[in-house]
Amino acid sequence: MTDQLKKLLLGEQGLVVIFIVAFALVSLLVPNFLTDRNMLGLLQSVVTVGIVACTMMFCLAARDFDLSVGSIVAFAGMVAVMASNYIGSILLGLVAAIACGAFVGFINGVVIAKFRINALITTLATMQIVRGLALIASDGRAVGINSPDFYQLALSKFLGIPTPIWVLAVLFGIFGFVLNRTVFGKNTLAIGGNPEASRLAGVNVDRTRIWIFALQGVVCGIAGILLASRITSGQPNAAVGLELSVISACVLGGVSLAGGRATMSGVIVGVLIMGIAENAMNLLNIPAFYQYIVRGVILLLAVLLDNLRSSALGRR
Amino acid sequence: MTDQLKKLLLGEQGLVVIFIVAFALVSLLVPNFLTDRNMLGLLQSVVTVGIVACTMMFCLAARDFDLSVGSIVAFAGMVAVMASNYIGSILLGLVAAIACGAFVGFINGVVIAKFRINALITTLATMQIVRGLALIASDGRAVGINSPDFYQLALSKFLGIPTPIWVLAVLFGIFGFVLNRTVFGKNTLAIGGNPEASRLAGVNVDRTRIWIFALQGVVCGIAGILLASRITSGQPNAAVGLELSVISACVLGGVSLAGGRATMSGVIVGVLIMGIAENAMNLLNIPAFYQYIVRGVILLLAVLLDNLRSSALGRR
Amino acid sequence: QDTKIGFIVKQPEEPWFQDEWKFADQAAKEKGFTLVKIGAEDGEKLMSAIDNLGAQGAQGFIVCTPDVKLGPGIVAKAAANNLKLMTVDDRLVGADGKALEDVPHMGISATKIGEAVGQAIVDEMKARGWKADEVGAIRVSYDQLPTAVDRVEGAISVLKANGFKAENIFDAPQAKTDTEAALNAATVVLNAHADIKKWVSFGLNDEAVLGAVRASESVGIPADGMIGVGIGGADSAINEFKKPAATGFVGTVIISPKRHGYETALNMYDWVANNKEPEKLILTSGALAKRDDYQKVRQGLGIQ
Amino acid sequence: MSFLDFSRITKTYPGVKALSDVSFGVARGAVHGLMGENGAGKSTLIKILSGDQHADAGEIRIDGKVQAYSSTRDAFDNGVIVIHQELQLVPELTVAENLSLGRFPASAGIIAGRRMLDEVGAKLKSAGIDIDISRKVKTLSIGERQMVEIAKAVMLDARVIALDEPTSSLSSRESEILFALIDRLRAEGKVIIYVSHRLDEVFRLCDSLTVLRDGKLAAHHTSLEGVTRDQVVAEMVGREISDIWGFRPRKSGDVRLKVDAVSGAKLKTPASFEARAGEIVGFFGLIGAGRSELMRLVFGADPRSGGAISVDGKVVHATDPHGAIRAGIVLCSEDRKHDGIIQGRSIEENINISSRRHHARFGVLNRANEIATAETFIKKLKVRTPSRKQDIINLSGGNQQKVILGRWLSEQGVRVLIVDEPTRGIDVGAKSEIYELLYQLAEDGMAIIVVSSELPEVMGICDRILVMCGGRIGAELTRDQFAEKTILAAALPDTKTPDAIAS
Ligand SMILES: Nc1ncnc2c1ncn2[C@@H]1O[C@H](COP(=O)(O)OP(=O)(O)OP(=O)(O)O)[C@@H](O)[C@H]1O
Ligand SMILES: Nc1ncnc2c1ncn2[C@@H]1O[C@H](COP(=O)(O)OP(=O)(O)OP(=O)(O)O)[C@@H](O)[C@H]1O
Ligand SMILES: [Mg+2]
Ligand SMILES: [Mg+2]
Repeated sequence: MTDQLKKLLLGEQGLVVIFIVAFALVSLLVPNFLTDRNMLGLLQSVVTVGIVACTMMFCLAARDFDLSVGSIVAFAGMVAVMASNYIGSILLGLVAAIACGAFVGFINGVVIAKFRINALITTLATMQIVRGLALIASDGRAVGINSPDFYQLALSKFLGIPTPIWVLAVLFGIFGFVLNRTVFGKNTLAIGGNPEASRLAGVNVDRTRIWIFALQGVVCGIAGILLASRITSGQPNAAVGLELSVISACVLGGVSLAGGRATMSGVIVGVLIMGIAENAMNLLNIPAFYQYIVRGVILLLAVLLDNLRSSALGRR
Repeated sequence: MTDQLKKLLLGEQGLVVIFIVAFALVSLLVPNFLTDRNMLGLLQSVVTVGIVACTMMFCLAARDFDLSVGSIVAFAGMVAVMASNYIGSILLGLVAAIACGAFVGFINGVVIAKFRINALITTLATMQIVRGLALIASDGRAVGINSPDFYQLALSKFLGIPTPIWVLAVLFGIFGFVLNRTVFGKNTLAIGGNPEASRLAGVNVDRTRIWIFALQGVVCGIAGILLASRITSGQPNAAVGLELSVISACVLGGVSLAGGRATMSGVIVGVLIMGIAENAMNLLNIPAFYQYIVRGVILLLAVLLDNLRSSALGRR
Repeated sequence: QDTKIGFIVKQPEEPWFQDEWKFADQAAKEKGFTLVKIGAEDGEKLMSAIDNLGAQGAQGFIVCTPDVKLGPGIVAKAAANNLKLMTVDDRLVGADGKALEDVPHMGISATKIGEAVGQAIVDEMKARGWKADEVGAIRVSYDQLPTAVDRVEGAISVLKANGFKAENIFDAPQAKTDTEAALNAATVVLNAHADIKKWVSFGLNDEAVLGAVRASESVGIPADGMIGVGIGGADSAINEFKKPAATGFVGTVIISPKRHGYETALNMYDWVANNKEPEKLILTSGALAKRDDYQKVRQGLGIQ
Repeated sequence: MSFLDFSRITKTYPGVKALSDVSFGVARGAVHGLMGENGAGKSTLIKILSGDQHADAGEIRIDGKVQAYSSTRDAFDNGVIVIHQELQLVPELTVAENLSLGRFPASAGIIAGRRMLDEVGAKLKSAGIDIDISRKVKTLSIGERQMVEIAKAVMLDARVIALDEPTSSLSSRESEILFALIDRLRAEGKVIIYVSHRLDEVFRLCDSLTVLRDGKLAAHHTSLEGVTRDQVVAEMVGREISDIWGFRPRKSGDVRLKVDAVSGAKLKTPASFEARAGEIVGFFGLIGAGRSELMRLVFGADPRSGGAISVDGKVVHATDPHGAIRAGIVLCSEDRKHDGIIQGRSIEENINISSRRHHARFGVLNRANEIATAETFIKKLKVRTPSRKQDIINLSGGNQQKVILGRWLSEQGVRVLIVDEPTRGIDVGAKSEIYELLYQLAEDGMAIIVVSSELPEVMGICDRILVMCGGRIGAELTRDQFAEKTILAAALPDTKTPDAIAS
């Protein structure tokens, strides 16, 4: 191995390099994979996970945990549809959805930061409560959208690429910048790395945590709106189990559950790996039961490779 | 408040005291709650969660995480039924089920401890793989039990109390003892408190972690057998989402996700609170959608009360 | 050019859908087309699955949707990918709640199945000589799922029409759709009404009713004190009939996965390959199978 | 006229009265020493000053104004900076980010990276601290981290600066940098509170001195003129200690530990040395000399890349601490927070974690024995605690150190005891007890290796000193060859004369 190659593989961006290699392999081996249509379909399929992963990254980096994302996404989608139908204005409907998401996130944050209740339990509780509200509001049935303009959110294209993918890309950009270049991002990493030291250094730990959860809520609201538009209805049962996919994507992307470590590029790779795995399995027509096994093995391989890489690097 | 009462409430066993008060209240307010039949029904309904919580407690106390328990329970149940049918001996079938559980747990442990792969990802992967195996083995169908003796595991009674409840009680006893009175238990807590310091203090950290996961597998095997006997068939779709219930019960019972803290009495209380909540809600005939909300609120209240208690105590 | 047809189902792990796929495969083998089977548990996965089919160059697909309200979205997505669309089991509806009649459909209405269950229960009660007001009914419910609501409501309507009192029908909400959850929920109902000795039960599927039957056994109600009638007729029900002694699980309403799988696939193939448009609506019916005649019933439905 | 006033400060923790009714004042431009036994309440007082803890009663006044802080942030804003006893750094961030944490230079929330580097760089340069500020803190050694921590003192324009045992993991060279810094701050008219267990430092730096004992004010000297060391020790401990080393010559036996050309990832040059039964061998060196690295290799805490280790002639094959302990080698690490204490667990468990395997049967604990061991060492090492069940995290720094020492002193069958900075943060009184214990163990035939950055300590208690410098063992001196100058000369990597530092 030449020195340059070694440096590339073992450097900060090593995960990205591994990913690119894997991507090239899949493109070669899986028929129909590397086509415009499939690429767009693939990207659209990771929009929800990808959007929510942006803020989940912050949450995990600050040593917190959020299980309520799936419920908030479903709830926000319901609100977007019902409010749009009721008010008759899509814009106001969207605002209402994002406001609801932010509100739930804010409540999460306050309970966790101020009352010092375990994040797992708190968000498990709001996960149930919010899902219950979504079910009650709709009587357990999907709610249709009155105005067809609503579908345009997901269907419209810009430069040939559907709007949701643009939204995802923009959010990746914004949160990557926020993580590395702003006081908020550094404070988040510091809190996760050493909460006590951050507090003693004068970081307003409680406020930062509340902000993280509120932002998470806003982002879930956006994801919920796009999802509702994509599936052309508000569904109270949508996005069940989303939390696990999002957290896995983040962890796969190198975010440490022990806090203090996160990169946007890692998270993007994590999200894409999961999306590509699903996509390729369906293209290869792998039977449903075997998909479980393949999914598990891919997860293991991905982290194993990354571990080998970083232990070759001598980091522990 | 008299001093004695204060001491009782704020002491080690404060959570238990709160629980007893809550139990008394529910008994008074919910008709049909405090009857022999309902109590036995309640206890039987928490058998699976309770059994698995015994070892999940160790897992969390050592700062690990196990998402694969639900899959292992289903898989072990399938193995118990299929092996019994095939070999024609129930005993050997049970041994096979427990061995399979132990094997999966062992693999989890080795991958996590030796290859140093994140526990969340590893067990998420085995969760998928094992569920896939269970589905493939049975072609996705429930497998019936040939010998009716198998049902007796769940239906038989001793002193008027069904066997599964005895098994649960015995396991609570054993693991309570192991946690507090054995080197293994103390090492587990030490690893959770500070893994590096424990290693330098001569604790064989890797081996202890492998043991914890293997034990978790054994216990899931037992739970799977009892469940299969209870529903008189091996079902590949059983126990989906069990991991979340078990982890919540543990956390509710004061097990710290940051490791190093766990008590058996706490976990028992956590398991019972969750069981009682479900039971009482059904007795009160609360509509399904509102149950979500009540469940969430109870979770929050339980930890909030415990927090108030321990912050009154001045601990942080 | 090869013919490629997609078959998307909402719960790929369920035996019912496994069977649909199996019979569709049979059609594929006979006619020599490629069948792409994809599971899509929610709306988002479904949309991705349709895109995925488009990318693979399929010409049409059959779908059992996770939610009927996805109708307009599915139609739009199929059109965008230039795919022919048929539905099975669950019929798509528009935003206004009316069925999308343009989309060819094969299925059975959830309410109808529920009514068949109710009728089976009523018949068995008559055979046992039970009076309606001494009997309790366990409604194993999973209200999150609209189909589940329709099925149990169908059963209840028949019970009520036959003199069952509304206050004797007790709700046992299951937290998940597996047998253990149904068992736990039903146990609570049984224990809360220890004075009632005769019970009937119905629910979303066989697994739900089996839970109620297990619960009755665990609280000591004999087999002749329980009438459970399930829906589905796959192995969990058959296993029950194979048991040496009769249990409270009296019967199950079998819907034929053969017609739903084989015929839809065949129709889609004809549409794609021979441009022969299928009938807009084909309604199938369920058949009650009991311990003594289940083999015959299954054979009659073309499954074995 | 005092600038900073503590008035009737009282603080109670459950079961412990940490401070009762403490009052004293400090003048502007003065360095004020704060001394006392472990657990006397020094850190608690400092924490109250920093706004981290709140006093139950009493008040703090600066320049006559009563200070009421609700957070550490308020304290900064009022010009109070505290360097805590335990390192408070974020390992994943760089030095510059750690030093700017809580007050990043930013506009509209966006960090001005260049400006941050410039500012931090300039501040450190003027303070004479030489650290690469773009390195992540996790790659620094303990000593280097301590310097980063100290650098916080110059990051803000403070009126009051409190340093809680800043030199406990520094060697003399780094300490000199700190002392120069303190002199400069004093000249600028700041008030400096200086907590230390090292009498030399206190007498060298301080203008005035307060001694705490059991949370109460034991003595207050507005000037150190005429105050003797023995007097201060007596005020602290309540008795006279004539010779804290109390060295007792011993006969040494056969070679116990033989380390042959051992090397590892962080110690490239192979190192060899021996220790005999009954011998106390000292390892001296400056920060980063590689002493801790060497000891970790011997103990198997880090993987060895080459070399062999034998105990009593038998080769030790084990490559992990677990195996090393069973072969009779134990190591008490220098980083007690990361490698020593087990948070959330009691003193009793922290002491027994390793030694319990001797009396546990079939894996079941022998409770009586555990309690007895814990009680014995709490008494022997004078751990100040309300009960053996106390969570170790609630102990004062020095008391935590004693508990960790207790863990290793209670081990049985030890042949080689390695202690890395054993008396870090421990008070004078307890130190002499610990030395006494070491002598006893040596007399019983143990080989003891003491790694220390405190020159008087290695000279005071060791039979032989090995000096490390730049990752290799340089000089070796027997007790009759001990001389400050020679030792320091061997420890210094460059040709600078040792006189500059030995003075
Ligand atoms: N959070 C806490 N909970 C309970 N007790 C505490 C807590 N913090 C400190 N203490 C107790 O208060 C007393 C004073 O502790 P402090 O840390 O101020 O001592 P110190 O003088 O700094 O000692 P050292 O020289 O060892 O650092 C000790 O007995 C300690 O055990
Ligand atoms: N985790 C690490 N990563 C990179 N370099 C390290 C790490 N730990 C220590 N070093 C470097 O290794 C060298 C040796 O450090 P070591 O701790 O062994 O020295 P020491 O003689 O024990 O001094 P002291 O313990 O007093 O700092 C130092 O220069 C230090 O910067
Ligand atoms: Mg202190
Ligand atoms: Mg050192």
